[in-house]
Amino acid sequence: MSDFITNVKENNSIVIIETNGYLNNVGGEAVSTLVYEKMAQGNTKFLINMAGTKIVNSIGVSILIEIIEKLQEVNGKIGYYNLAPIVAKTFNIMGLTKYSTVHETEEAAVNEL
Amino acid sequence: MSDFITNVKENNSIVIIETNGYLNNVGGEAVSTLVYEKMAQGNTKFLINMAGTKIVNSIGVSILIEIIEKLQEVNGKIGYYNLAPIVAKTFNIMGLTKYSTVHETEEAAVNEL
Amino acid sequence: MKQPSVELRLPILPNMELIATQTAEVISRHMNLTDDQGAEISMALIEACINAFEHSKAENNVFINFLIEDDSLVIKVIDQGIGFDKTKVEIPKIENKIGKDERKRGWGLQLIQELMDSVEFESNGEGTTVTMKKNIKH
Amino acid sequence: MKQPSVELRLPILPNMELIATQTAEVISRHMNLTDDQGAEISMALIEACINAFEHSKAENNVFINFLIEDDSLVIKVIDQGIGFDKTKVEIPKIENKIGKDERKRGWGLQLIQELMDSVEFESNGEGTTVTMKKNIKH
Ligand SMILES: Nc1ncnc2c1ncn2[C@@H]1O[C@H](COP(=O)(O)OP(=O)(O)O)[C@@H](O)[C@H]1O
Ligand SMILES: Nc1ncnc2c1ncn2[C@@H]1O[C@H](COP(=O)(O)OP(=O)(O)O)[C@@H](O)[C@H]1O
Repeated sequence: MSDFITNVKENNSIVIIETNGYLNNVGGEAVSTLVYEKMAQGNTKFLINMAGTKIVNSIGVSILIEIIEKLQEVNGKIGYYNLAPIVAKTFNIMGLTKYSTVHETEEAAVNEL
Repeated sequence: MSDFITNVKENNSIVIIETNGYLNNVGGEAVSTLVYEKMAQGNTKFLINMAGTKIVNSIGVSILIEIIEKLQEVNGKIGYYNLAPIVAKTFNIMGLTKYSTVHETEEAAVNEL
Repeated sequence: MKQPSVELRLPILPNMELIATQTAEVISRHMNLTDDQGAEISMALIEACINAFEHSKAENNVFINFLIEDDSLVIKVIDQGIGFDKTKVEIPKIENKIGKDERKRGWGLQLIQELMDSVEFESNGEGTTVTMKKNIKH
Repeated sequence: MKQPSVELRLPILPNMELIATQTAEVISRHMNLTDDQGAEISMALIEACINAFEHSKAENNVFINFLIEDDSLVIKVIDQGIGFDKTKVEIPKIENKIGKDERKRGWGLQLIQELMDSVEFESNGEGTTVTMKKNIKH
């Protein structure tokens, strides 16, 4: 596991990825590598717990857009929870919230995805 | 209460002060003001929980030396617990550990002081 | 009295933009900005820095100046690279990216503009200066 | 290739030394230093900065250079103040301070020397440069 990904688990057949630190190109690629591996194994629903990620850059977030695109091909879904306000704001400005979902808590995320 | 002091309580007639952030001149003075007030009320034993203080400067720590000196006049004592390694090292280099005590946990501190 | 300023000179190495954001945070606290304002400034600064690192083709060193004004924080990010024509940069839209061939990148300038109160670009063959300002509500 | 370096120019304002420590932390992580080494560098840097702020009587601006070498991090803290004679500074001892009239301060230079692997002072009527070095064990 990379430094950026601190935990991976499944809940209700949703893959839940916990991150820590700066979502830059390196962090983004750690997430996309993991998601594509899990997709190859048949998973289609993903959640990212971003409580530990207080800071992102647009390169890292654009890798999430790549993931959203790949998931559309298999009718998959991705969502996020525990976002810092600036991360939520960045996702809004970039329009990720039109193609993926932001949730308050893990429980809400698992129910709503 | 100052920003630097986040909690004050008593345990076994020891005044326990919880700090947060940079122990500089401002933080040091917040602690000394509080300790001198409590001494005026008859308290002689003090502990500082420094879990939230990862960074200090020698001006702040020299104010602790002033407190140690004042406490000697009334046979009082001061100790610290939850020190970051660099804070413990600084206390060692400056010799505070010859006149005051470093403890692992609150429980140990209250028993040992 | 002259307004205080902070200057950084950063080498072009991975994650050096974090020096700029950490500096912005210390200055934001000094100026009593809110946490949200501080985070917006940091995010805009990251984008301006990574542009200077990635696109300017400058040999080395990006300069960042913070000017602490009474009613605003002004930040300049300066590179001595190849420059670019801002009017030729398209405004990104996620609808044009998802499921299309378009490159998923291209958000930096947009983010800077949304997160700061004013932004100016000066750019020519000798480099680029991005000047961005956050107003302080008293 | 020239070794990368980071330069800061800081105004003399409360807590601006934290810009230096935050910068040191980003550089320490870049250089894969241990957390302990990073913290020791930060502490030494705080002391050198507050000396420059407090004692140099410089009008404004303290300069800090970080030189990222293969086997060490070299940091220079430069002020353009009144200077001082290091040989006249007494080595502090807590025994001489507690219960005595002696000023409780006077620990900065001692801390810098204990926390860094080597320290040099150049000082004259035009200012002071403290050069401190942390060796990296590979
Ligand atoms: N400092 C700079 N020097 C040269 N070109 C730049 C600079 N900043 C931005 N650009 C140009 O503007 C374009 C858009 O930048 P931006 O919106 O940040 O998105 P991205 O960096 O993802 O391409 C870049 O692709 C680049 O061509
Ligand atoms: N940059 C400087 N410019 C002028 N004088 C200095 C400088 N750094 C240290 N000094 C002198 O050296 C003395 C000892 O410094 P230091 O050990 O850091 O303790 P303190 O700052 O608590 O006095 C100071 O009191 C001051 O007289």
